[in-house]
Amino acid sequence: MKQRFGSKVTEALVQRPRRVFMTIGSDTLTEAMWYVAQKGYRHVSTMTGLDLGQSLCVIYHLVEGDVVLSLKTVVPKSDPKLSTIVGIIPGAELYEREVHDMFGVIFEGHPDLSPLILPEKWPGGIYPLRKEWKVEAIKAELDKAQG
Amino acid sequence: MDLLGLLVYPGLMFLLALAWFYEWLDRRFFARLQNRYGPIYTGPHGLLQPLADFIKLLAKEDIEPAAVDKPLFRCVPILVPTLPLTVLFLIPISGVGAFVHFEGDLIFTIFIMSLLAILAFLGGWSSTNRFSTLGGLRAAMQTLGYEVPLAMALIGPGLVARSLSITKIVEWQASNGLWIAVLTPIGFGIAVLAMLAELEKIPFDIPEAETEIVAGWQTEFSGRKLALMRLALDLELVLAAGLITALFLGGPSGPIPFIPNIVWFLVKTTFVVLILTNLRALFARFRIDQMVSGSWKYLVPLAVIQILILQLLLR
Amino acid sequence: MSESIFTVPVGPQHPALKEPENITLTLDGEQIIDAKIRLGYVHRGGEKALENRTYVQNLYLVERVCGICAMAHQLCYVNNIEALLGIEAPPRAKYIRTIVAELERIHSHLLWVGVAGHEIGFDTLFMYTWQDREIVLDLMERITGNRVLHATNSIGGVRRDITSDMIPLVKKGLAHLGERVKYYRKLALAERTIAKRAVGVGILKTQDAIALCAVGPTARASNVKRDVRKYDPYSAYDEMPFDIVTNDGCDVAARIFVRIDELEQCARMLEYAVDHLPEGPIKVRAPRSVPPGENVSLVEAPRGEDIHYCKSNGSDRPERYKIRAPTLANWASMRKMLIGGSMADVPIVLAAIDPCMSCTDRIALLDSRSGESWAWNYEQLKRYVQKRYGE
Amino acid sequence: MEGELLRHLAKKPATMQYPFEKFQPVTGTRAKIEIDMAKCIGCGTCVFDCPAFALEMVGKGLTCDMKWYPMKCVYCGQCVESCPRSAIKQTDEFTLANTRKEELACEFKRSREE
Repeated sequence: MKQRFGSKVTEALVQRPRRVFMTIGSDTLTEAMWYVAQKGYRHVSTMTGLDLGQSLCVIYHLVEGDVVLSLKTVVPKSDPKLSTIVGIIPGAELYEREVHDMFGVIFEGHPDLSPLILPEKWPGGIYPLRKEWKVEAIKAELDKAQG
Repeated sequence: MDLLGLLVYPGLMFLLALAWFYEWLDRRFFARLQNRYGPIYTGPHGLLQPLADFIKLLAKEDIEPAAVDKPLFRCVPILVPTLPLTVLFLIPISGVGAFVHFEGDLIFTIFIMSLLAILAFLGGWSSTNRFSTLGGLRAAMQTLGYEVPLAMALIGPGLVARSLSITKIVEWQASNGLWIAVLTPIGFGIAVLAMLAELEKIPFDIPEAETEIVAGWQTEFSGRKLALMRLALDLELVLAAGLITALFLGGPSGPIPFIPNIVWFLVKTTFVVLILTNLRALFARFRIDQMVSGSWKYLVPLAVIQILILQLLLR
Repeated sequence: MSESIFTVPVGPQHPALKEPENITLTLDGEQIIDAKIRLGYVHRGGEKALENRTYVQNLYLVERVCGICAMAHQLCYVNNIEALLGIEAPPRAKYIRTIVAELERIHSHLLWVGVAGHEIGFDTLFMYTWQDREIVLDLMERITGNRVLHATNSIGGVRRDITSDMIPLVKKGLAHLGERVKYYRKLALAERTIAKRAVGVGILKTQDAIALCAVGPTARASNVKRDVRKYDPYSAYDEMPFDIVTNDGCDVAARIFVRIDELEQCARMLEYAVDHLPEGPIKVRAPRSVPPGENVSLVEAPRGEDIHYCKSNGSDRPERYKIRAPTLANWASMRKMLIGGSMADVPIVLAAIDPCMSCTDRIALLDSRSGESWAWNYEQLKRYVQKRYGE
Repeated sequence: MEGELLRHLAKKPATMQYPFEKFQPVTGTRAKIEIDMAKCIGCGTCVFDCPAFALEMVGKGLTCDMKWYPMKCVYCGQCVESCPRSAIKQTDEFTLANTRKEELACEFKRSREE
């Protein structure tokens, strides 16, 4: 269905009826998003962050008709930067903020990346849903920050 | 004018008891309309609940936020119950004549009632809280809406009785055996609606709209101050009911002899309170702009028409 | 002009909000010129907790994402896990799931009508609808064993059967509800004060609803024909007779009507489901560990499309579980609805998307509750209280 | 609407005065759990499956006692289902409130004949 995007699509999988998973390179994200949006996938259901160990994966769940397209893109943990898709689909604004809070992925060009869920006093550098942060470690870090 | 009359009956004590009784009635009836119980535990049928609330609030911590305008903030809760209490002495309760009466006391009553709205504004303003300020502003806006039709509706009975004294109006109705509400049904309706606005009750509880601006202009008041404010509201309810009774429903007099005046007064004011409560259960809250524009679009012209009709009738 | 502009915080604690979150409104007089959204006051790290529990335990944890749409979340969860396991619930279980899900929708919508009434100062309506909601809750208790948090599903089926003596009760309840729904529709049409507060308030145009990815009744009231039950049918929805209710009003009134009409559709579906309840077992056995894989499942919760993503790693605990409750999807549209409106309309506009903050934040029973706490944890608070009031 | 109001005025209030009136729960309500220690084999499945960590095993295997914490319990009934010997059963006794924390733990002791 989307194989037209050439070599940038590293993996495509129709997992079961109405569910499509697809992986694309992070540099072609904007381009791919434009393409997909033109195809009618204008509804971002949500965005999921995923910790793959050395890298972070962001999944855009898009819905059109009865197909759920999950567009995956992988960024290295050391430099988690992605360009924003707010310009293409405005509804993604809050989801990007959430992924930013929880995983520390920076969405370049996003209008306001202030914390959505985490408190203002949250110590920087803790991204709670990354695997290296265990619940106890977060607790200890917070106690330290509060004194 | 003896001291006993001033302090006990039909004075201070009686009025306070009546205020609490009507609060209970209002709450109870409102609850029953909604299939609830309402207050039932304190005293027989929960009759003492308002008094218990009052005492409880008196005992509570009185918090004065640092940013408030202290002199004003302290004055308002004292003035708010005093004003309706003062005016209540002008309303005939135990007899056809009021405790105090003079020519023009109707005007004085209207004047005090607008003062109450201004106090609401001052209370909100002195709190310096954003919700209070908004509430105070809304109270002032609302006054613009209901004050004019209210005054016009209340003047109607004065025109009929050719006097601006509440006592004289009651006397006129007693001697003619006719309720002014029969002559001025529109005026009666307007007065009831405007009283709802004066009392800040649904659908005109805009200045203290709970879901919008917390408690509006009363947000910052607590403890003793809040107790006094709540007492003031109850007194205003008595005042509203008493005023409507006196001006439109013939006051404390009735067609059957040998029944004391006070019984007539109680029956009629209870009826008015029930009407007010019923209306409260019937509507959703208006928005401030809807309230003001609606009042000027419908209530004011209607009030004018009512006065014109009266003039024609009386000719 | 500039001095008349000031900001009003709505929340974290505000009478219009049943749960804490914060919207900072910039006002010019009574008019709203900007709104900033801040969530997370009840965030307790539910997704992290899900990763640390077994699939069986998670059944009850996802349910507690939201007390009102408990069934929707649990259904979404079991659909997800069942797809990963490659098993399917038996038909009777599917029907029972549908029945409970629809009962829940009725209860949620009735609750909403009441809350909407309360927000515009119409407490009487609130009392009446909540009284009628009791019927549904009692039915729920009989069918599932609890009024809310039904715990109906297990992986591979449902836990309790609907016995034949429950069916007349359901029908009786539905008949009564049908009457009440008709009355509420009449009331919403006839009552002038409701119309005054709802018509033309909180406008969300169709193209905005699509662009901002609105879901559920909020989107349908903006004439977006989107309903998971139709485009991605789960459980027994492919056999149910129902229409997608839409309204082209795009305002709060439209949202009221969409929900009231949906109540009728729910009743229709329930009647069909109760009459056509297939015979058979109610569950199949499911293994405790889930083979590695990933899956997305969607469910139409009362508030809109609910999406869960699960990545399993072959153990008995998920590798990553992501929940997006419908309310979060509607926040972006909410901002659009508020701007340009009046301060007095904030509560009703807010209520019109039927927000559920805890859902949005994914509240969870997390034993490390201070893990995500705000400035103070429980111990510190206790200490403070003791100091303040001298024991 | 006015008619509706008056109709409701004539009706009995919808709520009941609970602590003074007795409330009869619906059959099948999930409330307090009871463990039949004669049937319990101490496998620990219930403890493992409990989503709220409300069950505790004191001791091990066939000689263990069980402890149940109503404060932690979410009354889901998973333990009832998990139990391979159907030793756990859920009653409809729902008045479990207590002012003392210590009294809130329910112990189920094994009768020891030896």
